[in-house]
Amino acid sequence: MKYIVAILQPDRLDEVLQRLTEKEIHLVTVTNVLGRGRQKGIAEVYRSHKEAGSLLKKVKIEIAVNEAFVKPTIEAITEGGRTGQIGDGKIFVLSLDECIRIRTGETGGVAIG
Amino acid sequence: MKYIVAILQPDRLDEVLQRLTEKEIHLVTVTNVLGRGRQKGIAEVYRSHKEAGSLLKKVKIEIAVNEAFVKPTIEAITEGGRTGQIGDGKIFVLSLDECIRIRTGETGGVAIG
Amino acid sequence: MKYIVAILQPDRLDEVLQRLTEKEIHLVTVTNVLGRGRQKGIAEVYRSHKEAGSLLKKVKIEIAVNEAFVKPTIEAITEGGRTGQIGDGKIFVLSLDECIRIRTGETGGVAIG
Amino acid sequence: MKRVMTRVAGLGLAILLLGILPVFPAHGDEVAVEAAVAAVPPAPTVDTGDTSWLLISSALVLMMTIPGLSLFYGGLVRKKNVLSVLMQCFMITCLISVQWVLWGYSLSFGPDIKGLIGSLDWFGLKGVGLEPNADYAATVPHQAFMIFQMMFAIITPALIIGAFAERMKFMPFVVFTLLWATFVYDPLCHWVWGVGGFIRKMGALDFAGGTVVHINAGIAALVSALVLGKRLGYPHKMSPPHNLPFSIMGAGLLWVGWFGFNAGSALGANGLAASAFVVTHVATAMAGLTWSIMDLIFNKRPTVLGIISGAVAGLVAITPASGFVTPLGALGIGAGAGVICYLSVAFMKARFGYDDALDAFGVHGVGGFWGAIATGLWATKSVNAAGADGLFYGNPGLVLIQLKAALITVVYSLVVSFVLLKVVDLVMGLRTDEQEERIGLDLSEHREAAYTMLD
Amino acid sequence: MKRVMTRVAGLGLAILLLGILPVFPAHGDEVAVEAAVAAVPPAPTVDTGDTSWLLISSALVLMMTIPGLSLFYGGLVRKKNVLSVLMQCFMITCLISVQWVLWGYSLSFGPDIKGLIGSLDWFGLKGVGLEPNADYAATVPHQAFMIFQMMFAIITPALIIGAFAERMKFMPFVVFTLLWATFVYDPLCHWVWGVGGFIRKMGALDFAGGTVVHINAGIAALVSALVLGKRLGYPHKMSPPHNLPFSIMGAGLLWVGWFGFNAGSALGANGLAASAFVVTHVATAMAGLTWSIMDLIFNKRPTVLGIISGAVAGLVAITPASGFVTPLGALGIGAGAGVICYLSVAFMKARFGYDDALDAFGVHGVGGFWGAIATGLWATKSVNAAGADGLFYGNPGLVLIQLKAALITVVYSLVVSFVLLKVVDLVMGLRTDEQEERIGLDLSEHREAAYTMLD
Amino acid sequence: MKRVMTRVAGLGLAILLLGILPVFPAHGDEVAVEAAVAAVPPAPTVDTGDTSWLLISSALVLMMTIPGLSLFYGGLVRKKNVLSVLMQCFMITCLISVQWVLWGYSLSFGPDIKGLIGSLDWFGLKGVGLEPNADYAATVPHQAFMIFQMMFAIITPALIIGAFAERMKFMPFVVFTLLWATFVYDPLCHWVWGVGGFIRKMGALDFAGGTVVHINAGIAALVSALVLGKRLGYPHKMSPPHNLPFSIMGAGLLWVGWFGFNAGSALGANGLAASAFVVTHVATAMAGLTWSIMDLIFNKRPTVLGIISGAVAGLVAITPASGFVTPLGALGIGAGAGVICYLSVAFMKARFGYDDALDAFGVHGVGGFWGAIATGLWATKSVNAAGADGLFYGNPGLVLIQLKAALITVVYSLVVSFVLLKVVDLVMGLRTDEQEERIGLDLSEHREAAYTMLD
Ligand SMILES: Nc1ncnc2c1ncn2[C@@H]1O[C@H](COP(=O)(O)OP(=O)(O)O)[C@@H](O)[C@H]1O
Ligand SMILES: Nc1ncnc2c1ncn2[C@@H]1O[C@H](COP(=O)(O)OP(=O)(O)O)[C@@H](O)[C@H]1O
Ligand SMILES: Nc1ncnc2c1ncn2[C@@H]1O[C@H](COP(=O)(O)OP(=O)(O)O)[C@@H](O)[C@H]1O
Repeated sequence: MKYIVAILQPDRLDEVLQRLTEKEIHLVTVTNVLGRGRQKGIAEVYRSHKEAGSLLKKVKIEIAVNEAFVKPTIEAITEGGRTGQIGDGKIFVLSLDECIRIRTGETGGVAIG
Repeated sequence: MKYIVAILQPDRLDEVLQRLTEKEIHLVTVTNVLGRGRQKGIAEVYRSHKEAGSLLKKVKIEIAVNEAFVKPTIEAITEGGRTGQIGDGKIFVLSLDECIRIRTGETGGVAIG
Repeated sequence: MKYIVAILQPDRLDEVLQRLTEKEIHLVTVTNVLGRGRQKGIAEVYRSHKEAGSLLKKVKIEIAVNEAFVKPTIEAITEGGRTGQIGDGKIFVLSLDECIRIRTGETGGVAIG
Repeated sequence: MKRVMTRVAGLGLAILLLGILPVFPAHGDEVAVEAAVAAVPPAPTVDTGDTSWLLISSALVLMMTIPGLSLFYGGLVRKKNVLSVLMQCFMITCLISVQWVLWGYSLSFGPDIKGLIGSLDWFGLKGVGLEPNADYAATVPHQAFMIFQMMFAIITPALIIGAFAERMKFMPFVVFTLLWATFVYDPLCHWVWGVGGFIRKMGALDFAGGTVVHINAGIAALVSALVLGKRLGYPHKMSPPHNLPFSIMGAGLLWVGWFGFNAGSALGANGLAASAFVVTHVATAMAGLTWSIMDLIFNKRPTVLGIISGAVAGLVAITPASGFVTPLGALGIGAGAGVICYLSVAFMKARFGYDDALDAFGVHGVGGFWGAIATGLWATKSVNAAGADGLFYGNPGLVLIQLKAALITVVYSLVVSFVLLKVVDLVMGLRTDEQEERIGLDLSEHREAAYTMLD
Repeated sequence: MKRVMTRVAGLGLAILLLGILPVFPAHGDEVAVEAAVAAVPPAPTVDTGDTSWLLISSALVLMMTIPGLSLFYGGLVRKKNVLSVLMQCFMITCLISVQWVLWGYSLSFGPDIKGLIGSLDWFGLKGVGLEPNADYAATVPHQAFMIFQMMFAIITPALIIGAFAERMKFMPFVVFTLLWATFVYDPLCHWVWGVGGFIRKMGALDFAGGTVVHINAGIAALVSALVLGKRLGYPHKMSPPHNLPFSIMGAGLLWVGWFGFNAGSALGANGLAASAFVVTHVATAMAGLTWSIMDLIFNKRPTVLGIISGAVAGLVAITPASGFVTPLGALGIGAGAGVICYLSVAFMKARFGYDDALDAFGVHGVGGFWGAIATGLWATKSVNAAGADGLFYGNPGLVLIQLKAALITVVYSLVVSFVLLKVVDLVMGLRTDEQEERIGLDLSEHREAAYTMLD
Repeated sequence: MKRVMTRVAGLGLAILLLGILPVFPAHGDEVAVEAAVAAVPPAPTVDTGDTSWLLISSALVLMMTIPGLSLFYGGLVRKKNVLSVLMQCFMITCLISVQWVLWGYSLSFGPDIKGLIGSLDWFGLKGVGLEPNADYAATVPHQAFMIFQMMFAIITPALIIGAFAERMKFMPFVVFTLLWATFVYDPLCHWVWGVGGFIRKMGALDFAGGTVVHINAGIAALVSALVLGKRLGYPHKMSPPHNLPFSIMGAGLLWVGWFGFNAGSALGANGLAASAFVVTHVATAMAGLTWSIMDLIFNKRPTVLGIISGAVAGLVAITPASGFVTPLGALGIGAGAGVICYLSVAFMKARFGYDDALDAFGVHGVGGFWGAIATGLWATKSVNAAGADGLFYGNPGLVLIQLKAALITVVYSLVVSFVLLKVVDLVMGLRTDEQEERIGLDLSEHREAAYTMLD
């Protein structure tokens, strides 16, 4: 099992979620985050003072999947999240040792979906 | 050492924190997140327009523990977080390679608690 | 590759980011979190009612790095984040199996930076 | 779909008919209104300055409830319950306005029945026209007086919300509010302000509603806190105010609106209005300052929740006195309000352990009581010849009269509020179930969320 | 750096000159003004009470737009677009104020040309002095009447924002607004309220702007929703109101401010003002209540977005009727508004599928239309001798006149708004590109973010 | 527990005594008040329309500070400091109100001593009764004039907060404010508006407080920015406004409230009030528009922070001129304010590098100075016979007088503010320590947090 974390442009979230659905990956957790990356982003301007804007709004999604779903997940995120502009974000894949469904107490691969 | 991530119903957080305390697991980090799962949740209605409501408010907790505490932690979360309804969430267990206490620089198992 | 997660005092974030920059670690993702730790924090008072204040505002940063950067990253965080007071937070190091840059589809060590 | 459409059509028709219905009574009192209007042109008594002041005062008092009080209270609750509080305030505004037009005004100010209640002669505002009613206000249209009083009838039940916030079901709340307005507020209003009302005849002074509004609402608040019981997790596992800036904004609007409440009660733009305006402001400022000093003494730091609570306490306390005291008297009343309400909120509540969620009793009940007594201390005929002298001006008797009026209010409000709550509880159940309270009333009672998380 | 400085200097100079420029016309009309002022001291006609009421009413109507309406709308959009809505409201306030001073007031109220438009004789407020203009308001300074009307000219285009929110580019919006004010609002205003205006002469009743303001803006809203097309993801992938407390706050301020709008339209602090104040309040309360009942029937739960929408619908519907109906008539109008606007928002919009983002058409267009008809039903001379009797008072003819006036407004607003939108679209393009819409207008159009995430 | 109770009891007693104390002076001036009141009934001079206008204007000016200015400023700071700003505004309101009643009003408007200061004869409002004081306002109760002026005394120090926001300790702030009100505001107020005041006698025009309020506060702001030094991380590591909608809401309320400030300064509901109302609105709109154009030129996009800053600059600039200029003159003044304040905020501040956190100097100091000069340019007796003609009406001398008055204000405010700040710094230390500044003033100074994160 893998624990996939991806950082996205906020306005790509809808697209990514839809691509995931198309690949039957329904379960996702979403968090508002701020990111510092290569992208300098759209600089905000307040009373003519340009914000260095080092921290940009991003969205983080987390998805736990069985091995078979790793590739489709990455594909869905890459396709839905890509604009080709700097700042599109990253996908990180970590190993997941165990997964428990709180409601039933089920564990492992069956609990993940 | 393990890094335990759990997604909970927001209204179960208090209960879970209390169960954790009872098992002497004090250190927790909490984040507001949105989740898409099997649960369709309480649909919100705005001017008679029902929100598809695909993203529901959830709470994520993260706990780094030594091996001995893995089972009690999972138990505490499962007991405190379970309502038996769809949407109760999941627990994910990842391997933790290292842990450092910023204040003292201590590392490993002693730093975790 | 490692996935480094650190919990910080909010007012140390700027300092930590700067130390990271000095060590050429530019890419970071930041999240608002709440933490329960040993620190009892500055207790808030509302109409003379002292808040137990078990959950304190913290900031979480996540950094994916190649092995060579693990030590500098930890140093930067430790130096920038340390006040010597209880509540300074922790650094957690997890193994990272894979990293993909969404924009280009690059993978592995080259995608991380 | 078709079923929905049929329902819609049927319903639309039904309500339209209902909408048209009012025309019949309207026809009924057309003569009366016409007569009244016929009388208006020659009526030399409507003063434009006084009318201007009473109308804007009415607008200010509405602003006290929405958005003033609703923000003040809304900011203090948890994020998951903010809409429920805002909804309660808004619903009260709508509901009581209609009740007041239909029977509330008539019960309160209509032709007196044995000093106890107004008759229903003015049902649907029959005979309440545009000419002045000299019994109440000789220089403004009667309807202007009526609408000014309506705003008081609205804010009073809204104050009670502070006690039962975060745990009362919505439909029982609506029923309770309607009953309470009719059986508690309207009679009390008649006693104190109605021509022929028996407390009015006792000689008790209540310029702008210390007893009718604040003691009354404060006591009903205490009763509902006790009947409903504590919120889950109270007192140790509650989270703090979810949006203090909202509360501060609300407090600011309350302060501004309260000039309409108190100085508007002069029912004209004259010296008395100016005096009421000044003492209202001075007492409020002093009470805010005093609460900050108490904060400094007990918690080492003045807090912003403290200073706004103090200001509201000052506004409450000066209310009955606002037409009778000098600015220096107002300093005294404000200082007293700051000390006394602070002690009641910080120590008395903790001591007795009731869950008066937003301190509706601690501020309005206790502050209102202090105001009633304080009027008996500082009132002076030098400010208002129609008033009376108080203890500090050589007439200790006034304090006793004030105390009597206050106690009657306490007892009546306590008993009837209790009965009404128990009745509604029996029939509908007042309290949300545990699961819903945990989820929060916004979602469980209204299917809405106050804020979104994503963009 | 140097280049910037030169630019600054040059520009500063240019604008300073521009700033000084107005002095020349000022010199031009100095004589007129002086003459006017010379006439003031003896003028016994300025009534201080009426003037006080009209000035504060003007302030209240400004408060309806900023912060009232802007908060109401701002709370309903997504987080990433809230500033764009607030900016549009603020910009309209600035822009139309200047337009009104220069030519808007003259076109609307200036000396009549064939019943169709005012002449430009009052360009730059030439001759609009401090003495009363008896044609419009005999007891207040002419400039007070002018500024009161200005506030109406401001809020009307601001209402339209609700339809095209979240997807219109800013500069085309500015151009469209300026054109619309000049070619739609000003002529209509002249027709209905200007001395000599042809709808005014038809005998149609519109006390405070049902046709001029609400039907007019509502129709323009519908047109812009259709011309601009749906937002990306509409209707299934939209997120809910980002900050409902803002909207509730805004609704409260709208309600309070609307007293200036309607009761201020009596142009004096008299019985008629009091009557307008009362019926405004009553209809609003009733409409809020009615919407809640509809919510209860169709969705099982009263919602707070529902009750505030109902209240606004009630305010809209009572507007044309506010000087002509009794409080009971107001109950009827309010109930009708609640039902009809509910149905239009909940079913009609879904049925036809246009994206009227914040229901500007559903509430203002539909509610305004209902108000125009309802005035024809419930109007009675017993309230206002200068008015007329409606259907329920034995005069069915009035309904037809009202209908005619409403339809003329609909047609004119529809056609001209459509043409103007199409022209601006052709020249500048109305709609943001997809990428910018996704990012949100705050950042893409204004380079600002409404909220920060960290401390 | 027992110790606490004893302390409470002792303290309660002490403060109650303190509360009762005021009665003694009250007894003292009872005669005066009574005499005054005795004189009221026959006094035919209180005009209800004028009184209505002055009272509502006073309420509007209070609304400018709370919630207006406090929201405007509160939205612009970082999340961790918002309460500290709101608290400072609220504390000033309470503190200065009490100061004004005790000695502030007497120093400012009391019987003149050599043109320099009022005597303490009116300490505790002795002799300030309900009859008009013809020296200041012949048609309204003297206390109404007093309370109207109090609101000005409140907002002036509140403006300064913008400069030292996010880094000043609370207790020293309180002490500084009290000293500044007494030693800077009160004397200046006397000079310009007090009967016998020497600037007043110079013939300088300041209708509603350009020098006394804005230049004065602006200069004190600059001085405090310099004395306190820059915030940590300024200018590169600051985060943007934490809640722009709050600031926009605040700006809207400021605009609405400013009608009370300027048109209320006519001290009656007459042609002059209408004129002041109109020019205030027009200049503000023009300044907002102008700032947007500057934004467009320099940053390619109009911003909402820009347009509201421009509007406030316009309000500031028109203040001294508001009783003396035509609407076209107001367009000129507004345009000038937009350009000049824009340049000062965007370029001058960056150039000189002082940390005027929220541009209190850039907007109020610079805008106030421009307003003083502009009054000398556009003033015309055709608007106000009691005024004077300016440069554009053939009298260049007025500019010089205006300049002189402005410069006296600058020098006095600068020197005394500096001395007071240094003294307070020496005794208590003005600035929070680094750690506390980093944590944020809300938590470190007040032990409160503005917002919660969880439900
Ligand atoms: N190594 C990393 N560790 C943590 N977060 C990262 C890392 N790399 C990228 N991110 C996150 O992804 C976001 C986008 O990265 P950026 O470098 O701007 O784009 P791109 O991947 O297209 O070069 C950043 O703002 C940051 O939040
Ligand atoms: N595989 C997963 N990856 C990421 N988040 C998940 C996953 N499964 C569940 N979640 C999170 O847990 C929440 C609850 O899951 P849901 O499927 O609704 O409940 P249940 O586990 O009771 O079937 C989801 O809203 C989502 O945030
Ligand atoms: N084992 C852990 N698991 C999850 N979060 C932790 C853990 N230990 C510490 N934290 C986070 O770090 C914060 C600081 O920890 P605390 O114990 O107060 O300080 P210190 O590390 O200086 O002893 C906590 O509030 C919590 O958010």
